[in-house]
Amino acid sequence: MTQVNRLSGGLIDRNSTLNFRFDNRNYTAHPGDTLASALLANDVRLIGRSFKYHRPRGVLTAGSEEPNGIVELRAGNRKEPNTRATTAEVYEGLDAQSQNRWPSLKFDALAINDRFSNFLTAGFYYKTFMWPAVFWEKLYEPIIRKAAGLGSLSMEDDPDEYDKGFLHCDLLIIGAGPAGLMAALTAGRTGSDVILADEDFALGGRLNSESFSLGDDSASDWAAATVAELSALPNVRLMPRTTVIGAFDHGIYGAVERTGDHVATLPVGKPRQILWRTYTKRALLCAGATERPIAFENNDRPGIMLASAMRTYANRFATTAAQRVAIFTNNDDGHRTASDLRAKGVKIAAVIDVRDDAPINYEFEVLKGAQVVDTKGRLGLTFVEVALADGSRRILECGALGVSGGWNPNVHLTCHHRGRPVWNDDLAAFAPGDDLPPGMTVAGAANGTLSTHGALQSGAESAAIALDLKGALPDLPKAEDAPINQTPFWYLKGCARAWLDQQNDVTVKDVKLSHQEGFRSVEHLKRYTTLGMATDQGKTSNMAGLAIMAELAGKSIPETGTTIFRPPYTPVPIGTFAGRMKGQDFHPTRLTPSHYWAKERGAVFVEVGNWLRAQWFPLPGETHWRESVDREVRQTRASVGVCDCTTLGKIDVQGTDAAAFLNKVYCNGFAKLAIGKTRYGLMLREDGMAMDDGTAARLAEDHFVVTTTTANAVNVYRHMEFVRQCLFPDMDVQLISTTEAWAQYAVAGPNSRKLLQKIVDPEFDISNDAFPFMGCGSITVCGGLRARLFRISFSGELAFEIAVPSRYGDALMRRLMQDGEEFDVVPYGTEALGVMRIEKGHAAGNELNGTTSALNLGMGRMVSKKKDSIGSTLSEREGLNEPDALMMVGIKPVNADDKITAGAHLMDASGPVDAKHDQGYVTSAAFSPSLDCHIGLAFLKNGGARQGERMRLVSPLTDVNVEVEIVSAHFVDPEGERLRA
Amino acid sequence: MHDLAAITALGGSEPRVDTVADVTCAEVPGVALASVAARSGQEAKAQKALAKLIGVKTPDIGRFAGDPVSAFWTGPDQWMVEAPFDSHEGLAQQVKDAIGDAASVTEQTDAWTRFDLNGGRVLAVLELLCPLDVRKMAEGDAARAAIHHLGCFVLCRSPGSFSVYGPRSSAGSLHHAIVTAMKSTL
Amino acid sequence: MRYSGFQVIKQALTGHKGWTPAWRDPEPKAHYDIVIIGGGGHGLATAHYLAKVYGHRKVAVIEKGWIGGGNVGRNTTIVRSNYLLDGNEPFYEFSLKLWEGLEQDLNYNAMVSQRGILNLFHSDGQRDAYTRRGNAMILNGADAELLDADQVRKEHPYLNFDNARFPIKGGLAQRRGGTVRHDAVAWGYARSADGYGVDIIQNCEVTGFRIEDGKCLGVETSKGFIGAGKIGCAVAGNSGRVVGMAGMRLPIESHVLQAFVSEGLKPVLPGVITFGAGHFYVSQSDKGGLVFGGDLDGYNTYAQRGNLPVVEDVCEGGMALMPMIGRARLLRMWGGVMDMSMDGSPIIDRTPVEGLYFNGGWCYGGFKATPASGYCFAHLLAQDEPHPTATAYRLDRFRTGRMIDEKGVGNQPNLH
Amino acid sequence: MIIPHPLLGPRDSSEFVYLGDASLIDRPDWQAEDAAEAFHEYAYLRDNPAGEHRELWYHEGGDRSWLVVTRNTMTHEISKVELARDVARAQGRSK
Repeated sequence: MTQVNRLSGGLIDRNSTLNFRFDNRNYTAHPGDTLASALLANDVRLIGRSFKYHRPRGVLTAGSEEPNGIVELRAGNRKEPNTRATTAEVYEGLDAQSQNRWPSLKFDALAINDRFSNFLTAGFYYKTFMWPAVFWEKLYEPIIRKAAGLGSLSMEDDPDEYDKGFLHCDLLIIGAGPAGLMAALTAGRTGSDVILADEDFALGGRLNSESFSLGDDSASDWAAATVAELSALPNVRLMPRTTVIGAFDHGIYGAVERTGDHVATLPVGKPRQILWRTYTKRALLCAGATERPIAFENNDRPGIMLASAMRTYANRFATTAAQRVAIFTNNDDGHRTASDLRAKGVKIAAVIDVRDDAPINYEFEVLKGAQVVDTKGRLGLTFVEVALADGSRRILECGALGVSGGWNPNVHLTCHHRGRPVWNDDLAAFAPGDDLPPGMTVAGAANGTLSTHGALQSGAESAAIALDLKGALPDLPKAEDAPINQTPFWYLKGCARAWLDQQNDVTVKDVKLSHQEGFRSVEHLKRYTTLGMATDQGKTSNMAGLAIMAELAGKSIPETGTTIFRPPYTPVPIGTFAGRMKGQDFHPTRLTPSHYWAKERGAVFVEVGNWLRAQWFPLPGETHWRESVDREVRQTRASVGVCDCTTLGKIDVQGTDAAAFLNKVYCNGFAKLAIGKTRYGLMLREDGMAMDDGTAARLAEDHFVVTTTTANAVNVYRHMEFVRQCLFPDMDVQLISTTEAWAQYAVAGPNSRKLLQKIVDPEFDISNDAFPFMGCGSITVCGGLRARLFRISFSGELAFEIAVPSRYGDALMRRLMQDGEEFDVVPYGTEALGVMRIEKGHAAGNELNGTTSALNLGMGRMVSKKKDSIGSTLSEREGLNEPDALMMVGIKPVNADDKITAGAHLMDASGPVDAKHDQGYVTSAAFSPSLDCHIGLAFLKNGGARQGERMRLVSPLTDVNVEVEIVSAHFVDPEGERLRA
Repeated sequence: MHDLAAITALGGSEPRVDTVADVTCAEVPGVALASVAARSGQEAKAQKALAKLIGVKTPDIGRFAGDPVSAFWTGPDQWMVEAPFDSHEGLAQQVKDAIGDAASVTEQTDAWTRFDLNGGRVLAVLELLCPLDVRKMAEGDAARAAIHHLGCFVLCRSPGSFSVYGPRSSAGSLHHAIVTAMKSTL
Repeated sequence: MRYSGFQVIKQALTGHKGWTPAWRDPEPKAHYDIVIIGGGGHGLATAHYLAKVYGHRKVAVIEKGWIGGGNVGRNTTIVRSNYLLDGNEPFYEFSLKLWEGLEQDLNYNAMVSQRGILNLFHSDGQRDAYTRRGNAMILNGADAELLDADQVRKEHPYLNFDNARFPIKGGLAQRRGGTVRHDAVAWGYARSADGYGVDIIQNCEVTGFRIEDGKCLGVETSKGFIGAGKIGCAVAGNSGRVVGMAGMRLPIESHVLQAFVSEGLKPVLPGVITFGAGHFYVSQSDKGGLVFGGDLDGYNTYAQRGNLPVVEDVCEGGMALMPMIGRARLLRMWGGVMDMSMDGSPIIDRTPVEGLYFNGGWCYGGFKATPASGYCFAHLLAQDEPHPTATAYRLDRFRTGRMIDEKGVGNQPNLH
Repeated sequence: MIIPHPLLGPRDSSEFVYLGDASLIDRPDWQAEDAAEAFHEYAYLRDNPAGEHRELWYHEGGDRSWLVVTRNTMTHEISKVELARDVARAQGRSK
């Protein structure tokens, strides 16, 4: 298919030809084309369908403000819905599909909606579909949902990579048009660190779209030369294809660089897009301005586009939507488009200018004081109907109509801190206000300076002011300096089906209805009509809607309201914000020192926070996890087992006030703890609830090692630093985490001492007398390796915890297994660990759930009243000390075969089963190999006094309803003889 | 001498080295670490003793200094002492002996894993990894920074040559992040 | 005017000339029996139930901006009653029941859509906690279902099951949960209240309270003094500011919660899904946008905007849970100011100032609570005693130690 | 946001953990007559100002200093940053 609408010149590379597909038809294009320009060149005007009425749609613009020309780009798991044809660069093999149509773009069944548009006005759905009630979800909503939406996701995982990075500069220049380029030149030549970012793949902005010259060069040549100079400066970073999406606090800007969207396939490991968190001292917004359309009857047909876009397609992309075009304008800029197109050989049907005093032109006919009143052409414009000044009508044949309603400065980023733009009468538009994000200044068209000369000058001056530069500014090339000459004209009086938001199908009629029904604030208008809620965020529609509402309300536009904008400037793939943090890389993975050994042993691992821990160690022939876990428990209780408990937090607490400090953070006392001894400690939050528990081992007068639960290690350390720095700043105490420095293993069971004696160096006596229960100390093992030994027990057995530097942890574990063979040593995982602590009645995460007090945990008496500690005062509130307060108890099924379910609730043995009669709940449950039945820990109202009571355990969620007996939580060795053995 | 064999943070018996184009990432297990935190009221004394130990003035905020035993600033009156592992496996004790009661000293050797990054595009790699303005970092600069959600230290040994300390248990994730960034900048 | 399909057709055939304003735009009267401060969902709902259920017609709602411009206009539209604690579950279940009859009650289609909500869990501990919660829901008369990983996969095959850092082990489903067209809730309540004679006064900012010997006689506003027998304050994120004018300090901090919406897409998500191993929850609107959010920014603020780290954190959670959304584009982000209470649960109670009543501390649970909050606040204002489902929401519960802490994180609002 | 750390200069707020109102430094005396009420106010009641707010941030991803940041809750402008330890001492806290 030949490119029938290709014109001469342009910034495309005619020496090479690219093949691409749209709706399964082959076309050709040239490097430098966008999908939109290429389709126009191939005489394709119909590109999509609108959201609600499924009206035929072509391109309206030549940039990222495009509401209509959106397609599904690429195929398979790389399918990209709602992609703007006006910014998508053509690459060899590009494949695009139109969307939101069925069965085909030309014949779309849902175009029927257009016939019923009179019934489908703004907000109609709030007024109906209410009867009968069930029909909404059963019938109406499914139909609406099916019809809704635009493009479709592939439903497959996105295969591409995304990256994130961090940039720093003195001046971030947003937009590389005349203002931005001049600013970069000014700042760059002084050696400041400058980043110049532009969403386009070609830097230059409008300069690439215009036919006039700068100095002796064409505008685009000047842009190219300037870019060349800038790219030679080491302190200037040019970032094309980079959209600055948001202005965040304190000079942080989000910028999205599209590194891979313009190529067919990416090399492995290369990201498709990069999110740059950009830190800058000053930012200069040179985002230019966006032309706005005029609302008139049927102004949405393919072929009707912004006049400036037409000019861009002609001058930059060397193409036109049709060979015969008309222009409808309220300002001089429209005339410029006509002469540029005519210069390229496009026939100008006429320039329809609403102004009676419009300038005359000998190259083409100008219809002064005329208006376009209607258009025709089902799938593309065929002619427009014009009302002439004398009231007579005239039909103009044309395949395209350029509309020019004036320009809106792109103030978006100035609003990202909720700043409000101010009305500018000369522009008849909103320009940046005074409440800009700190550090931001605005130059060029974005600031309302529409002429090229003005843009160049303000760019240079603003850069100098932003960086406080002394000395002369660079010379400015001579450039057009035309004044703004326009008569505000928003919509044709009396028009109804005149489109404002062309994607969401919001017409002038809808705005009128919104006003009629009292939805008159900008926010109500937007929300009621969906004006400006489409993928273009109303860049070309909000102003007209506001102007019409103002007229209806008999107020000025600024009185009626402003339109402010939120990030992102243009839509950003969710994957880009996520970067690399997905799949297995979502969070870092922490491995224990014995991990590689455990893997060799075929351990099953489980995520515990960011840690991977061995859950159990299956042996050949074991088919169910319970077999492995029961074996690990039995063998440990019968002889000896080893478990990696490195993940417990370890905090080194030193200083002459270390003991006094621990007295503050633990509710129980530590001042009198003897050197070489370890003590259990319960830590409360200031609100009196249990925060964490662990042990503190006193290695010296001024040195403790504190352990925390795995889950709370970070919080406890932060809390301790708070207490140290903010509450008791003069205490001589220093804290540092040593969690990862030491590989720590629990060696538990009656033979644990015997096993350890084989590796602990002989000069250290670990007999019961020399190293009793709760003893601790520094020792050496395996012939001189420094180690720490603690005689503490979570399992309830005679047990130790031994720690060596992490790099030796792997070897120590292998040694323990080797030396333990004679005792039939068993490695055990977190499951067996959990079973044994439940059998012993030790509270853990499920019990320390943040809503339980020391009293609930049966440790009420531990809270010392003789001293001040965090949480002690508030723990005395009446609500936390009621007679029927929850108390931790043990439960056993009356029928030994019954299962206990964690999360089940306790009810009286007889009586109703409902919330009112709830007596408590089960926190932890397990099968106990030692008792040969299921057991559980529970919180029960007044549980301390209810041992021996029979109750009903219910879990309607999982169909459990069994009889249980309330027993002591210490199922195994309640007197604790074993651990003192 | 004990008979337990050490493994590196990445789980090997030998340190891992990865090269992508002109950037090299080398695992460095041969370093001993000990933290030093001055006792209250003894800050001056602690600094003096530390200076003696590393042979130069104690490093200021955001700096490191000393050779072969060096120290970098980690917090108010807190430093991390670095030394060759082979000669200083018992570094914490050696530092404690040198500083005495003027400071609290804690062994940190195996709390951290170290990767040394060298090569032409190392700045481009670090730019993808951490928020630090690495292009402005000079020889002797040391800063804490989050890499891949991990709290790390980044030391600039010389322009184009950096050391990254990260938590040992997450060595695999940190290494993966670094090598991925190296490939990303190709 | 009564809304109906017939009305829509009739108006369409007569040029839509007959549609009247959804509510009047009256000037304030000198005195009302009850003045509600705050024209958000809760304030407007309170007015509706005061008029319809408790027969109070001399009522005004005063709003400093435009009604529905607060959190009811900027939330993620989710309704559910999947709470754990006795103080909460009956209230939220009451609310869900009111949602279920809302269209008929208001003659306004707020598109209550019970497409279900699914809370995923990723560890045994989480499963145990969700089991306890699901049981609490059922014991309180709500619906709950525990799904295992296979059942979740069958319903949501696009979730990340094969390469997940934190594998999905199952989920707690509440089929009656879902979404509601949020703006329509404010408009529907406003239109209904207006129909009963309630004055809805927009662009009227409260500048102070007139309090004489411990009794509140009315409010000073930008439109002059308005006398009132009773005054109900329902201003969410502005609670501290407004109640501060009456000289009170509250157990509340104001924080920003960001929310996000994607470009319109053909339907992919049936219901609401929450990720249990990261900060991410998502649903899909009737227009096709993915509506999603995550955690608070975490610092006190009244600025209705947030920052990048949380945007990234939320999208990381999204990609970890459903990698298919990588190429869906985030269209718009916004922030709402949340009245975060000290235990994560709300307050509906009298204040020490006679005649001044307070409704707030909704954290980010305010939207789903709108009907019950309005109903219970109306009950309190009308009868001077708490509604049976809201008896725990007392202002003094922190003094007495009767907190309602679903998350168990204590007196730190930004963790709730 | 960027927090100008008194020792380290500007640092991204994502390196910090937020706690809340700096009044949390003023922990009441546990032996005072009105200890119960004082602790209730300390733990639960907040000024929650719309404007300048003194608040506690912890540099977890940095030097582990607790900071008192004076920040405007309307604009997020930060006007002052101090080491919490100095503030605590200045307010008479010691051991």
